Order: sequence, then structure tokens, then C-alpha cells
Amino acid sequence: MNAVLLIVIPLLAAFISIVSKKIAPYLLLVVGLFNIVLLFFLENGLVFIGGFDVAMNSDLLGISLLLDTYARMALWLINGLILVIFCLNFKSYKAFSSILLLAMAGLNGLLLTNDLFNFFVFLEISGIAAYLITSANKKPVSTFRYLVIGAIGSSLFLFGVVVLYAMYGTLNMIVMIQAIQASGNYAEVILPFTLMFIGLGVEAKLLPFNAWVKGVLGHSNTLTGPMIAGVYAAAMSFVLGRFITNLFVFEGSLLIVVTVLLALGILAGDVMAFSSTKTREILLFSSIAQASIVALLFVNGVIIWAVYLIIANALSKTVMFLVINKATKDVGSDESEALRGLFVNNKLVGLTFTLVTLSVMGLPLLAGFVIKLNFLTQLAGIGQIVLIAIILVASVIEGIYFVRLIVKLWYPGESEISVKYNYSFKAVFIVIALALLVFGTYSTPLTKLDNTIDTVMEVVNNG
Amino acid sequence: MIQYASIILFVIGIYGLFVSKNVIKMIVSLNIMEIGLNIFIISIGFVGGGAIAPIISSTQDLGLIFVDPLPQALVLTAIVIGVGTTALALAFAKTIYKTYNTFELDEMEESA
Amino acid sequence: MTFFEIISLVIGILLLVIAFMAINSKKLINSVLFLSALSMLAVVAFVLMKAPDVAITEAVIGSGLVTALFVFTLLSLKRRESE
Amino acid sequence: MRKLFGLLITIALGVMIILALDKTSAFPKFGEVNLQERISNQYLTEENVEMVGSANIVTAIVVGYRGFDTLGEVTVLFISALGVAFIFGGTKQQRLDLKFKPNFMLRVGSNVLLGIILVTSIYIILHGHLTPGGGFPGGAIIASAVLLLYLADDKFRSNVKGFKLIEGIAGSIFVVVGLLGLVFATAFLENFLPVGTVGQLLSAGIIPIIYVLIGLKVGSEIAGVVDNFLTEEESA
Repeated sequence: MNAVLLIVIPLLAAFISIVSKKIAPYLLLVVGLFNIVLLFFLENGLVFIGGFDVAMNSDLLGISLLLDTYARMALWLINGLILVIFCLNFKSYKAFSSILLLAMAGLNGLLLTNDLFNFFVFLEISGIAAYLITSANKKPVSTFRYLVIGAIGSSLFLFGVVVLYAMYGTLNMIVMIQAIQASGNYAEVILPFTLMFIGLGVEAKLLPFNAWVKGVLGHSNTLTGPMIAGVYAAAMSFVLGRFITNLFVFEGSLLIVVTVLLALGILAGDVMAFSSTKTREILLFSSIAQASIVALLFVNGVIIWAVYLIIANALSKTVMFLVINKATKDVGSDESEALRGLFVNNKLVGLTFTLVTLSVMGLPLLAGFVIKLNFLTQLAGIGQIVLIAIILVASVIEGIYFVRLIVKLWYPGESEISVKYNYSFKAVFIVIALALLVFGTYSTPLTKLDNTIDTVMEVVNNG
Repeated sequence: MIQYASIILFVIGIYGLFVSKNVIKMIVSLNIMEIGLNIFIISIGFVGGGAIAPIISSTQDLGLIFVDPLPQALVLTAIVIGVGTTALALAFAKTIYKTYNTFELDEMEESA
Repeated sequence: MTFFEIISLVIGILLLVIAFMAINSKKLINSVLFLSALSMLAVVAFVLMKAPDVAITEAVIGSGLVTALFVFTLLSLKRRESE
Repeated sequence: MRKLFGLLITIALGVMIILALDKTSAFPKFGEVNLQERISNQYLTEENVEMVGSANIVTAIVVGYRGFDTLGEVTVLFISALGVAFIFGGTKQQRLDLKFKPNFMLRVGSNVLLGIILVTSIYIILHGHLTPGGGFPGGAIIASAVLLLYLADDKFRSNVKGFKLIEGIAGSIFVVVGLLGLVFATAFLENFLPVGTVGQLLSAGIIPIIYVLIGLKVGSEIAGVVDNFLTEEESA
């Protein structure tokens, strides 16, 4: 068993699916399940790919993949979510199964690869898959803008990678980390890191590189909303976390600039969500704010709780976008006034949506509370009082607009609206809401993510 | 010299993406940016003073000085990826034209 | 100045001038043709920097097929306008 | 206003990049690269060249050492071909009217040219490990032969289904060859065939096989894209 199968099997399935369109959706189901099961059997460590006589020449001439606990959690989340979202949309979006297979391959590659140029290739694969997924919105201009901004982002990333290669003569991330630490001159890497950070920031929805989000998510449906706001956002947050904690070195003025930008991102996202009346916009601006919080946590070294925050966010955003986008489709508008009284006839959906939203806000008994409490404690431990204040202010704004939204959705308006959620939707909502509840009450979660990178470094040093 | 030119070319491409409101022009700018980036990548692997291309006829040639082959391999990949993006962008451009009957982003109804 | 330096200076300046013209030209088809020329110049630059593989690929894909795709897109537009 | 703003930002970006690169001592000046400090130096050692068996070192890297990148790159092309067909919709029947009538000379000439082009592309693909070129330019040349057919005959429609079949099968075989490496050797896409003597046509192990697959795949993908750009819905 080899971690490369996580990427290659979806690719193979995608190539086969082009020959026969009929089997494509079922291939996706099989491959998704296969990946999730396979993850149980894979061992942590480095996997080499390509080359000649790797056993004899097991150095770094080729490409390698790195599977550690961090990547494993991300992979479970991503593959599982893609599978669930596809199952819910099985009837209406069968045509997307080849694209979703490629998206799966691309995202798995992003999370696994240990080679900077290989990362760029997977960035393009998953990016193009994302543009095609958003084309389901039938808004070609927003998708085109997304494509252009994404292309600029990935080009800047490649520029940074190439500059790093010119300086340190390698593309292998682990060797690169060692070379940078050995040289000790962090001023030299500011330029490539800035370029790469911008490139990743585009996909991770960080201010000010997130101009595409409104066009893409503001018109999303039950496929694109959860895919972009749930799956892609989570994957890019994980990737950004990997880069921030393992490769990037933020010091001195660069650290201040990054922190200020991220803090602005949190506040701007929440303020824009506060001032919007469209439900989808409220959700997307809130997810911009959340993405910035995650990045801020990684920058400050609060890794484990950032990971839990990513997972909780991905699950919550999936539920919220599914509920709202289904309602928007049936009602024909996403103004919060038009959706007034949505939950009157859908008490169960309303209950789960409320639970999920309360978790995002960070109320006790729910996962969001545990996570927020813990990362705030850790931030306090390293003396980041200003950041705590900013996050608390943002939470208050967030609380106001979410409570306002929930109240509107519960209290009937003048005209009654009927939106039907079928059983599969309801089942997913219940499972996710329960998961957040259980985590929030009975949690003794992992407090240590065993990052195999140190042991891997020893392997590299000795090999 | 060529290295500076390639960086400026890259930046010109970004400038074009910033200022132009025409879908086709934006795709042209995207391509200019990519060409600049490709030349830059090749330029970081160039070795002056009579180095030769990394193609040999037999192993006896290995005593010679070569340019760096790795950036060339990367650019081969990058060029093909660029074509993929361009084809897709042009397909979107055609769809945009079908929907709005114009390539000018300013003249369209759909808000960003 | 050596021969290499002179050539690379000329290529560099030409690259920038043509890129500027591609962005600033009024007609879309001219923009596309300048892009094609830019791609050809890039081929020369690749040859100068001893990258024959890249030069061949750029010549066939970059300046050939990409230009064809641009032209086809513009042609389909012309047809619509004339209707 | 927007133009001025864009100009300022891009000038700032350009100046920042150039100054930062100039000031960084670790970033080598143009033409003064020391290959000894880079990983690529090891691709050029006699031991490794003999192990790979490819005279073209770039090919050895693209297909051999970094074959996974190449698989990804073919996938990018695959997904954009898929996407172009997806965006235009599958219901198209009619050729786009190019507003010029191909004459007799063009038709005859194109048939002759077609043969020459195809032979050239096959030569380029098969010699990818010996001379510059290989699967990507070769495949693109195949696609331009198809393009020529479209231009020479305004009624011509190629068999798009056939392209899809070639695309899917070539891609699948690529992956399967990679998996065979996992079975017969130790790593995905690792070479498992004898490499032969450097400089011979039959050398370099799996590299020529993979390059033929890449050529087929790239050719059929770009031809599919060209077909999509040259056809339109019947109602239009």
C-alpha cells in the first residue's frame, strides 16, 4: 500500500470515466470510499515517486509525498465531504462526476506532496476543477474573474518557488526547510515567501486577495456552495497551515504586516456580513472571517486548535450552505426577508441549522466553544492580547448577525414559504449537528498532532 | 538583461490584467505573464561561458559544462499548463459573449 | 559587449515593446497577433539560453495552437456580429 | 484612476522583485549559476546518466525523475479539454463558418502536408529521449494536422468520440505503467525495463513508452479542444 494511490486511483477513474459517461458517478462513489478506507491502512512517512532504481538511489532527485497525521486528518475530511456532497446532489449534478474525481485527485495531491513544483501542478488541477465546478452557477463572468485571479495567484506562487530553487538548489520541501534554517538569513527569503503567501492567500480567501469570493459564492447552489466554502476552503486552510508552520518564516516587520492583514480580514469579513441582507453573502463573508482566524492561529503557532477549527468550519459551512442554497433555489431569492419563516415547516432542519450556527458563534456545549476557548487560552499564553480582543470583537459582531438571521428564519412572515428537504439532506444535517454537539460536550480530543516531519528529517539526513 | 526583461514582462502582464476591462485582452495579458515567467525560469538555469544544452550523444560528453536541465523540465510543464488555462479561459470568454453580446466587462449587467 | 549580450539586449527590448503593444492596441486581433510575435521572440530567447526542448514546445504550442484558439474565438464573434 | 492605480501597484511590484533579487546574495546573478550547489548536478553524473539511459537529460527529468509532474500536467490538459467540451455543451452539430472557401490547391496540398506532418510528429515523439522534442510538441503537431484538416475542408468533422477514447485509454495506460513500476520496482512511475545504451533508439527504459502515450493524449486532447472551438450549436 502506497500513499500515491490516493491521488492516482481518482486520476485513473477520471480517465476511464471519459470513455463511459454512465459509470462515472458510480466510479466516484467507489473511489471516494476506497480512499477513505485506504487511509486506515497507510503508514505515516515519505513515499518516493519516479526515478530510476529508487531503492539504491533513494535521495531527492525525484518527487516525494509526505503522509503525516496532519495530512491524514485533512484527507479524511476532504474525501468524506466530497463524497457526501456528491451523494446529496447525485441526481442533479451527475455530469460533474469526472470533474469531482479530478478535484479529489488535485486536492489529495496538494495535501500530500512534498515537492514545491509538484504542488504548483496540483494547485492548477484543483484550481481548474474549481472553476468548472463554479460554472454550475451559470454566472460566466464571476467564474472568469475567479479563473483570472486564480491564475495570477498560482503564477505568483510559481515565481516564489523558482526564486527559492535558484537560491537553495532544491524543490523538496523538507530539504528546503533545512537549507533555509542552516543559512539562518531569513531576510533573504522574504520575497519568495511573500509571493507564495499571496498565491495561497487567493485560494484561501485571505484579504485582500479574495475579490473572487463574492461572485462565486454569492450565486452558489447546493453543489458549488458546499464544495467551495466547505471542501476547498478546508483544503486550502490545511495547505496554508502546512506552509506557515513548516516552511514560511515570518519575522520582524513581515510578521506585523501579515498579522495586520489577517486581523483586518477578520474584522472586514464580519462587518460586511453584518451589513448584508442576502443570506448567502452573510455566510460567505463570515467564512472569509473564519479563514483569516485560522491563518492567524497558524501564524501564532496554535496548530492543533486551528486544525479543529478548520474541521468544524468545513462541516458547519457545508450544512449552512446546503440549507440556504436549497431554500434559495426553491424560493427564488436569497434575501433574508424572503426566506422569513423558512423553519416553521422544517423544524428539524431549523434545529440543526441553529445548532450549527451557534457552534460557529462559539456558544457553550458545542464544538465551536471548546475550540474557541482553547485557542484563546493559548493565544493568552503567548501574550497576544490584541489579537484576543480583535477575535472577541469579531465574535460579538458575528453573534449579532447570526442571531438576527436565525430569528428571521424561525419567525413566520406574511406569506408562507414551503421548502422541502429530502431525507438524505436531513440525515447529513443531523449527523453533523450531533458530531458538533458530542465534540462540544464529551471531548477529550487529541492534544498533540504527531507530526512525522522530524523523523522524516532524520531519514533524509541519514539517507 | 533577459532576466530583467522577463521580470518586467511578468509585471506588464499583471498590469494588463489590472487595467483592461476586455475579456480577450485579459487572456492576452495572462499569456504575457506566463511567457515572462517561463523566460525567467529558464534564465535562472542559464550558465554563461559556453555551456551547452543538456543533450549528450554519449557518456563521454559529460565532462562539458551544461546549463541547468531542471528549470527546462519545469517550463515544459508550465507551458502545457498555460495552454490548458488559456483554452478554458477562451471557452468562458465565448460563453460570456453569447450571454451578454460583448467582451467589455463594464457593459455587462451581472455584478461582480 | 559580446555577441550574446547584444542579442539578448535586443530581444529583451523587443519583448517589452511588443508586450506593451499587445496590451495597448485598440483592435483585439492585433493584440492576439502581438501575443503570437511575443511567443516567437520567447522561442528565440529560449534558444539563446540553450533550452531547445522548451523552444520547440513553445514554438508549436505557444505560438501555434494558442494563436489558433484565439483567432477561432474572435472569428466566431465576427460571425455573430454580421448576423 | 484605475489605470494609474494599476500602474503604481505593478511598478511597485516590479521594483520590489528586481531590487530584492539584486540584494539577495544567495540568488545567483544571471549566467553565473553554480550547478554544484544544485540538485540538478546529480542528474548529470555519469553514474546516473547510465542508469537512466536517456541522452536528453531534460527528457530524463520530465519523464523519468519527475514523471509525476508530467502525469499532473497531462491531467491539467485533460481537465481543460473536458471543461471546454462541458462549457460549450454536448449538443453541437454544425461547423463554424469560417467565411472562406477552401480551394482545390489547398485541399490537395493539405493532404500531402498531412502525411509529412504526421511522419514528423512520430519522429519527434520517438526520438524524445535522444533529440529535443518529445511527447508534448509531437502531440501538439498531431493536433495541428487535425487543425489543417478542419481548415482545408469546411465540412470536415473529426471523430470526437474517437479522440475521447484515445484520451481516456492513453491516460489510463500511463497510470497503469506507473502502477507497474510500483509492482515490479519499488515506486510509482519507477523504471522497470532495461535501459540499454545511451544514445540508441531503443534505450531509456519506459521513457519512450510514456512519451508515446503523452503524445497520443496531448494530440487527442488539443484536437478535441480545436473541434470544440470550430463548431457551434445548430440553432446559432
